[in-house]
Amino acid sequence: MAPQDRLTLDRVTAPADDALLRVEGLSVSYGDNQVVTDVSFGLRRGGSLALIGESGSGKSTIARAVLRLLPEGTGRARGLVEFDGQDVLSLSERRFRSLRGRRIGFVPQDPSTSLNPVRTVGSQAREAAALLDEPGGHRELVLETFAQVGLDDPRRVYDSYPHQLSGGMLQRVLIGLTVLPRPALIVADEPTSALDVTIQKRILDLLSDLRRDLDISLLLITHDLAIAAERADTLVVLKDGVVQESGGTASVFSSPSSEYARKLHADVPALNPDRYRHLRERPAGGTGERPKIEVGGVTKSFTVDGRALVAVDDVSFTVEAGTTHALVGESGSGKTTTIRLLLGLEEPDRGTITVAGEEVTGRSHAELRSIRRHLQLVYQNPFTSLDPTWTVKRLVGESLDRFRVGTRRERADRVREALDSVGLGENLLSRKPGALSGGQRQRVALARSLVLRPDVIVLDEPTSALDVSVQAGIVEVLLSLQAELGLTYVFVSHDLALVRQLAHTVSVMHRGRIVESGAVATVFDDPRRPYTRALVDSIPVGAGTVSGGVS
Amino acid sequence: ACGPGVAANTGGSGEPRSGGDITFLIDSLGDTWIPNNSAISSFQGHIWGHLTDKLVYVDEKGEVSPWIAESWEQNTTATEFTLHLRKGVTFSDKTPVDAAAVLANLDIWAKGDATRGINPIGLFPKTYDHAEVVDPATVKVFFKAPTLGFIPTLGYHGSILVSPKTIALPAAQQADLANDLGSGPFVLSSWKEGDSVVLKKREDYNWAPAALKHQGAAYLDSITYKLVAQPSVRTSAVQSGQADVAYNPSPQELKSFSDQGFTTATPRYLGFVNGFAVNTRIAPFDDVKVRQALQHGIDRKEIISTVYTEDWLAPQSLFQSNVPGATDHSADFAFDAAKSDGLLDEAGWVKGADGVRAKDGKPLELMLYANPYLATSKSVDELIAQQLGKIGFKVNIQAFDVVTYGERVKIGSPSVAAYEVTRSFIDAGIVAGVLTDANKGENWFGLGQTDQKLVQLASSVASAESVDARAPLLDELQGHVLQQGYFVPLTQIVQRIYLQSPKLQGVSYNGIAYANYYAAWLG
Amino acid sequence: MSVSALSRARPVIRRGQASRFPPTVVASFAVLALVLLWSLVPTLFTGQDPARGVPADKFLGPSTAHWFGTDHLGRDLFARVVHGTASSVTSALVAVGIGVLVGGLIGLIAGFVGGWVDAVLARLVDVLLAIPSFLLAVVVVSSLGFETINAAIATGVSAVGVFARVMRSEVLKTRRAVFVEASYLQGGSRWHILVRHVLPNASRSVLMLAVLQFGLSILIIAGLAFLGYGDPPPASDWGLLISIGKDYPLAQWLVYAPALVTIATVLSVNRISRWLRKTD
Amino acid sequence: MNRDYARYALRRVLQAIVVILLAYVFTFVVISVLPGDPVTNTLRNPQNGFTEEEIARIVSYYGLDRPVYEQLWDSLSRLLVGDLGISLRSGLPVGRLIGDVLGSTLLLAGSALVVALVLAFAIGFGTRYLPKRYGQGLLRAFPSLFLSVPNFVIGLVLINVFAFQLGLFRVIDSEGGLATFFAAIALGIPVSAQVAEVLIANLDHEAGQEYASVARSRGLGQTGLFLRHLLKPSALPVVTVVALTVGELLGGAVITEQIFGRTGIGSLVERSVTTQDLPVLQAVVTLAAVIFVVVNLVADLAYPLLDPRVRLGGAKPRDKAEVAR
Ligand SMILES: Nc1ncnc2c1ncn2[C@@H]1O[C@H](COP(=O)(O)OP(=O)(O)OP(=O)(O)O)[C@@H](O)[C@H]1O
Ligand SMILES: Nc1ncnc2c1ncn2[C@@H]1O[C@H](COP(=O)(O)OP(=O)(O)OP(=O)(O)O)[C@@H](O)[C@H]1O
Ligand SMILES: [Mg+2]
Ligand SMILES: [Mg+2]
Repeated sequence: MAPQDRLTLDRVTAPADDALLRVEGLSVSYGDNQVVTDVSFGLRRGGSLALIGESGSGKSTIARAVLRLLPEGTGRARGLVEFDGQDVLSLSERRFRSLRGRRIGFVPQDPSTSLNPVRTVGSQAREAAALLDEPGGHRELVLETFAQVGLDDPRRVYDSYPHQLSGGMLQRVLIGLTVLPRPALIVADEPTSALDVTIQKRILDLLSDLRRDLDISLLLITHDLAIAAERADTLVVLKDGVVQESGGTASVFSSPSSEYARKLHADVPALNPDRYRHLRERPAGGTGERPKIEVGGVTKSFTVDGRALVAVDDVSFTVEAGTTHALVGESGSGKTTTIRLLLGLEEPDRGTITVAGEEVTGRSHAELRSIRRHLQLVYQNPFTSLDPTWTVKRLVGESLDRFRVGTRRERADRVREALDSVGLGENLLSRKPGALSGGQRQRVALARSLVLRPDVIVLDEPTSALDVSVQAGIVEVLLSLQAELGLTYVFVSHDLALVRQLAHTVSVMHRGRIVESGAVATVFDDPRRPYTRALVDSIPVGAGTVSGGVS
Repeated sequence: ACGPGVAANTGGSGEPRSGGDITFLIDSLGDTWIPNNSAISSFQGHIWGHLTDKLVYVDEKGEVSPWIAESWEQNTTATEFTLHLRKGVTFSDKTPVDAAAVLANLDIWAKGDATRGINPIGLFPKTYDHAEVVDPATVKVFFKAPTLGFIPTLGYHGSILVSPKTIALPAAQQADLANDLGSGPFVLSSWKEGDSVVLKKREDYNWAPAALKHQGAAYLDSITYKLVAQPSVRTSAVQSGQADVAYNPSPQELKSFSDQGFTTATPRYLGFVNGFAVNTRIAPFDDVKVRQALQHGIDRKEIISTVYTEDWLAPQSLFQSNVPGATDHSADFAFDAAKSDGLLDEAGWVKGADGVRAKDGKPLELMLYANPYLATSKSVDELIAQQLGKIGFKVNIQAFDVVTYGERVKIGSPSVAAYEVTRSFIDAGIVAGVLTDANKGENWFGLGQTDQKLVQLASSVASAESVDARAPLLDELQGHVLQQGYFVPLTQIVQRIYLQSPKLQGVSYNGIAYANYYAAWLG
Repeated sequence: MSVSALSRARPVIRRGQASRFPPTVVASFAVLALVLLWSLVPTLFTGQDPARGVPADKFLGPSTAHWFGTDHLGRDLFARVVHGTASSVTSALVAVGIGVLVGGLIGLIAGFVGGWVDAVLARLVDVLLAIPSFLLAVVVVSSLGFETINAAIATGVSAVGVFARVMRSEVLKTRRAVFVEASYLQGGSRWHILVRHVLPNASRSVLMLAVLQFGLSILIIAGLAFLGYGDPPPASDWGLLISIGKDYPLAQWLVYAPALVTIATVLSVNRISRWLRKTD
Repeated sequence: MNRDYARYALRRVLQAIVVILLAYVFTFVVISVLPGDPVTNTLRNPQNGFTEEEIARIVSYYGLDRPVYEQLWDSLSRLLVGDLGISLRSGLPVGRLIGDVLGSTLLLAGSALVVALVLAFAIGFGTRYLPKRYGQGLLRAFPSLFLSVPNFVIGLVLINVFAFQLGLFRVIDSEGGLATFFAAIALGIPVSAQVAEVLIANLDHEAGQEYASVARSRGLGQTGLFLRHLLKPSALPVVTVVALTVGELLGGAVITEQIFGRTGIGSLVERSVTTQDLPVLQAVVTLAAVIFVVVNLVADLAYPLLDPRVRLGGAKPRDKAEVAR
C-alpha cells in the first residue's frame, strides 16, 4: 500500500527554509517537573515525521506544546515552536486560535473519549465546518467529508451520539473533522492504538491517502516502531523527554546509532518474529501423551437486552503439555469467554472441557478449587487485577495461605522464589500495587499465578496494557519459565506479531467461532481464510522493507 | 393606668384618637382555638380578650367589677348566685347575649362535652350543680357546696362568652377561629394557623366594663397578632419600628429598651409566686431543717438583679402580693446562707472535700426541672444551682419539652422533690384544693392529711362563707406553709412581659396580666 | 478493550507529594488539633469555671480577662466554649459512629448478600433517605428526649441511609472488581473475599464520607440544639451556646464567638476531607 | 428500549409507593415509642384540675386509649381514602393544616432552589473564567465555606443586617417578596454549596476530558468550550443532585421558617414535634417523603432521556451524584 511513501523514505531532512514546523530547544514542565528537555526537530511542508518512544517519554506533551493545549496553570513550555514562520508560543491566545483547526489539525489517540458524549456527532462536526468561513451548507460539507473518510452511512453518523458508533467509525469521524478545514499540518497522537488490529491498518491507510491527496504534513506520534517506519519519512526517538536519535527513517531504522533505538528495534515483535526461537523450539515433549487441555464443542451464549448472543460457538481445540496455544481474533470475538469457560468461571451451554484429564464442567465449588491449583489465570490489566490495598507479599502469597501450603516460613520462601523467577527483587515485598509500574505489576500477577506451581497458565492479553520494551521483558520471562518448568500456556492476544513470536499453535476466532487453527508457522505463512489473511496483513509491514539490514 | 410593675406610660401626650393599626409579635399562638380547650393557654388569652367579653371584670389588683353581668347576688352560704345581665349585648352575628346564651356557656365551662372532644374549662368550680334561666336577663346558678370563688372565676381567662351556635359545633369546627363568635370589641378579620390572627374593631360595640374608662367602639382599627418565635427578632422588630408590641422579650434586655424610650410592661397576675413546692415524702426533704435550709439558701435579690430587672419583686408569701388576702411572711424565708449552713449541720449533713454535703454516704442532691412555660426558668435554676452549691447542695438541672415535661414532671412524683409552681388564679380560695389530698386535692407537699394543722386550715378556708372571715385563716395558712418549709418562694412572677412602641398608649392589663387594647390608641 | 483507559490509569508514582501539604490543610490540622486538645484537657486552656460565674459581671464584652466576653449569668464564654468542646466533638463522633457502623453494616450485607436481602434492605434505606434528614433527626430526637446524646443518636440515624447507600455501591463495585475474581481463583472463600478484599476497599469511600459527615453532624447537632434539643444547663455545647446567645441581641459576641469556633472546625474538617479525596 | 424503559419506570414507581407507605409506618412507630400526646397532656395539666374520669372520656374520644397497632391500622386505612385525620393539638383537620402551609414552603423551597442554582452556576462559571491565581482559589473555597456555616447563623445575620439595620424587609410581612428572598438565601446557601461542588468537580472532569482538548484543537475559545461542550455534561448530574437536595430544602425549612417567622411545613413540624401531634407529624413527614420520592423519581426517569449515554439501570445518575457527598 501507498508505495509513494516508501519511495520518499530516503529523502533527507528538509532544508530550514522549506520547514512548515520547526521545534528548537523545546522544554516542557508540569509544575516543577520537567518532562521534555531541549527537543529540536523540523518538519518540511508535505513531509511526515514520527515521534516514537515508550510510554511517558513525553510524546503527547510535545504534541500538546505544539498545539498549545498544555493544561492551563501547570503546563509550561519554553523554547521555540515555529509554524509556517510564526512563533507559536509567543502568539496571543486569540491570534493562535485562528491557526488551530484551520491550519493545524489534531487527531487524538482514543476516539471514544474525543467527542462530547452528550452531543450528536453532527453538531460537533458543524463546529469544524464553521472554521472554513464558507457561509451556509455546513451540513452538506460534513456529510461529504464523512463519505470521503469512508463512512458508509454519513446521515446516520451525523445524527448519532458518539457512543452509538464503533471506535473505527469515530476515528474516521475525527479524521474527517480534522481534514475538513484543509489544514497544513495534522498532529496525530497514537491515532490507532485504541483500535482493533484490523481497523488500525485501515485508519493508517486513510491518513496516508488523505495526506497525499490533500498535501498535508503529518506529525505522527506512536510507540510502535514498525508503524513509524512504515508511515513517516523522518523519525525522532524520545526517551524521558530527551531526543535519543533523529533523522531519515531509513537511516534511523536500519542503522540505529543510539543504544535506546537499538533496543526499541529489537523489542518490537513485528520486526523480530524469530527472536525467541531458541526458547520456543525445544524438543517437543509429551507427544503421544494425552493433551493437557482438551476443549470439545463448547458453546456459550448470553442474554443481552432480551436477545441471545452466542459469544462462543462450538469451539474445540487441544493443547499439548509444555506448549503454548494462542487464541487470536478481534475484539469481541469470544477469546475471553473461552478462557473463562476453561477456568470454570462460566458454565458452558454445551461441550466438554478437560484439563490434565479432569473434567472442568459441572463441578462443585470445592472440586473446582482443587483443579485450580493446577490452573492459573493472568489477567489482561494489571491495574485492576491486583487489590490496591494489599502488599506484594500478601498478593503473591494469597493462594498459599488459602490452600494452607506448608509453614509460614516455607510460604514466605516460595513467595520470594516466585518473585525471583519473574525478575523482581525482595525490596518490593512490602509495596502496594500503587507504587509499582505497569510492568512490575504484571510480573507480580505472574508471580502470583506461579507460586502454587501450576502446570497450566492462562494468559488473557497479558501485555496489551504495557510498552513494547516491558512486553519483551514479560515475554522473555514467560518463555524461560516454560522452558524450565514445562508449563503449558493458553495465550490470548490480538497482536499477531507477538503470537508469532511465542506460540506453538494458534486458533483464530471470529464471532465466537474458530475459523482456522494449527501450528503458528502454517497458519501465519499460509492463511486459508480471508479473515485470517486480513489479520495477518494488518501486521505493520514497515519491517519487511528495511529490517533485512538489522537482523 | 399603670399598676404595680407597669412602667409609666411616657408622655401621655394628648387626647385619645381613633384609627390606626398595631402589630403584636407573639412567641406562639398556642395549640387550639376550641374555646374551652384553649382555656389555660397563656397565648390565646390575648386574642380571646379582644374577641369576647366576660361576665365580670377583674382588674390587676384583683378587684371584681361588673361587665356583662350588671350585678349579682348570692345567698349567705355562697351556694346560689343570681346574675343580672346587661341588655342589648349581641354576639358578632347579632344574636343576643341573653340568659340562655350564658346558661349554655356555664354548662359547657363546667362539664365540657366528651362526646365531641370538648374539655371542661380548668379551675371552674367542681361544686357546680346547674343553672337556670329566670328571665332573658337573669340567670340563677346553683352549687353543691359554698363556692366563694365563683364570681371571681367568671373574670378568669377561660370564662369567655361565646355564641351558643359555636358551642353547638363539633370540635373540629370550633377549632377554626372563624367559627368562634364572641361579643367583644373586636372581630376576626383573618387568621392563619401558626402564623397570625388579624382582628378588626366592631363599630357597634358598646358594653365595655366601666373599669376600662372608655365606651363605644375601640380606638384602634385593627390588631395583628403575628407569631415570631425568636425573642431577639421580636424585640428588634419593635426597636426598628416594624411592629408595635413584642411579647416576652428577655427580661435582661428590658432596661436598655426603656433607656431607649420604649415602653415596657411587666404586669403581675394574681396567683402563686414562682417557687418550689417541696415533696416532703422524698428524703432528705422529709426533714424540716433541710427544707428551711433550702428556703434560706436562695438569694432572691441576686436572681432579680441577674435574670430580671428591678421591675420584678421579691416574694412576701406564697401568693403574689396583689392577691387579696396575701400577707407579708418574707422573714420566714429570707436569704441567710449562714443560717442554712447551720441548719444543715444540725441535720447531720457534713461538707465533703468537693463542697458537697453528705450524710450516711449519700450526697445532698436536688434535681431541678426547668419549667418550659417560663423562658427564664433555666437561667434561674442555674443561678440557684450556684447559690445552693455554696451551702453544700449538689444541684442538677433537667429540661424537657412541654409534652415530656407534662409526662415526667408531676406533682407528687417520686423523682420530683421540688416542683416549680407558676400558677395564676383569681381567688385565693383555691389553696384549699391543692395543699392536701383532702377532697381529691393535689397534695402539693406529699403530706396527705398528716399535717393536722394544714388540713384544718385548708378546710376552713374552703368552707369560709365570706371574704372577711377568710382573711385571718389565709394569713395563718401562709405562715404555716412557709415556716414548715413546704414552699420555697423564688420571685413574684411576671409571666407576661411587654415591650412596646412609645406611640401606643392607654393600654390596660387585667388580673391575669393580659394586655387589653380596647382603650388603647396610637399617639 | 481500550488501551487508552489503561494508560490513563498509569500509576502516577508520586514524587515528594506526601511532603506537600497546602498551607490551608496545615491550618486545618492545627485547628483540629486545638479542638482535640480543648476537648481532652480543657483546663489547660482556661482556669475559669464554665458553670459558675459572677452574676455581677454579666454581659461583659470580649476583653483580655474574658476573651469571648461573659454571658447572661456572668460566666466566661471562652471557658464555656472550651469546656463544651468535648461534648460537641463526642456527640458528632457518636453520630458518625452510628452512621458508619449501622449504615456500613446494612450496605455491606445488602451489597454482598444481594437477592431479596438486598431488596428488603434497599427499601429500608430508601425510607431513611426519603425522609429529609433534618426532619428525621427532629422526629427521632423528640421521641428520645432533650439531650445532646439523643441529638447525636438522631443525627446518626439520619445519616444511616447515606452510609448504607455508599457502602452498598462500593461493595457492589468492589465485588465486581477483577482482583476479587482473582482472589477467588486463588482459592479464596466468600468470607475471605468479604473481609480481606471487599471491606478494605469499600471502606475507603466510607471513611472519607465519615470525615465529611463529622463536620455535617456538628452542624446538625447544633441545629437541633438551636431548636432546643440539647443538654440541660449548665452544658455548653457550641450549638447550645449559639442558641442561648441568640436571645441576647445586645451581646452579639454570645452568638458570634461560638459560631466562629463551629465554622472554623467544620471548615477545617471539610478542607481535610477534600484534601484526602484528592490525595487518594 | 421503549419496553425496557416502561418496565424500568413501572418498577421505580412501585418502589416509590412502597417507600412512601413504609415512611408512614416508620414515622408512626418512632413517634409512638414515647408515651404522651397533646390531648392527655393538656388534660393532665394540674392547673385544670380535671378528674380521671373526665380525662378518660376525652382521651377515648380521640381513640388514644386503644392499642398502638389498632391506631396505626386505622390511620393507614383512613390514609388510603385520603383522610389524614384530625390534629390532636389544634383539633383542625390535618389536610387543612397542611394545605394552609404547603404553598408557603414550596415557594420558599423553590426560591431557595433558584438562589442555590444561580449561585452554584455563577461559582462554576467563575472557576472556569477567573484566572487561576486570582479569584479562582477563593471561589473554589466557597462551597466548603457555605457548607461550614450553620444555616441558623446565616439566617440570624441576614435578618439582623437586611431587616433591622438596612430595613429592606419587614419580618411582620414574612411572606413578602424580599422577606422570602432573604429566607431563600439562608436556606439556599448550603444547597448551593452541594450543587456547586458537583458542578465544579464535573466541569473540571469534563475540561480534562480528551474531547475538550480536541474541541479546542478545532479552534474553539473558552466561552465556546464552556457553553457548547462543558456545560451540558456537567449540568446533567446536577439534576440528580438537585433532586437529592429537596430533602435538605424541606428539612432546612424547620429552622429557616422559625427564624424568619414564616409558616410552613417546617414550622408545622416544629410545633407538632414539641406537642407530639402524631397525625400531623405523620402526614407532614410522609408528605416530605412523597415530595422527595416523587422529585427523585422524576429525576431518575428523566435522566435516561436527558443524557444519551445512560441507557438503563437507574443506578448511574446517582453514582455520579455521589461525587458530591
Ligand atoms: N497534566 C499533567 N500533569 C503532570 N504531569 C503530566 C501531565 N501529563 C503528562 N504528565 C507527565 O509527563 C510525562 C510525559 O507524559 P506524556 O503524556 O507526554 O507521555 P507519552 O509519551 O505521550 O506517553 P504515552 O505513550 O503513555 O501516551 C509523564 O511522566 C507524565 O506522567
Ligand atoms: N457476562 C457477559 N454478559 C453478556 N455478554 C457478554 C458477557 N461476557 C462477554 N459477553 C459478550 O460476548 C462477546 C465475546 O466477548 P469476549 O469478552 O469473550 O471477547 P474478546 O474476544 O475477549 O474481546 P476483547 O479482545 O475485547 O477482550 C462480546 O460480544 C461480549 O459483549
Ligand atoms: Mg501519549
Ligand atoms: Mg478479552
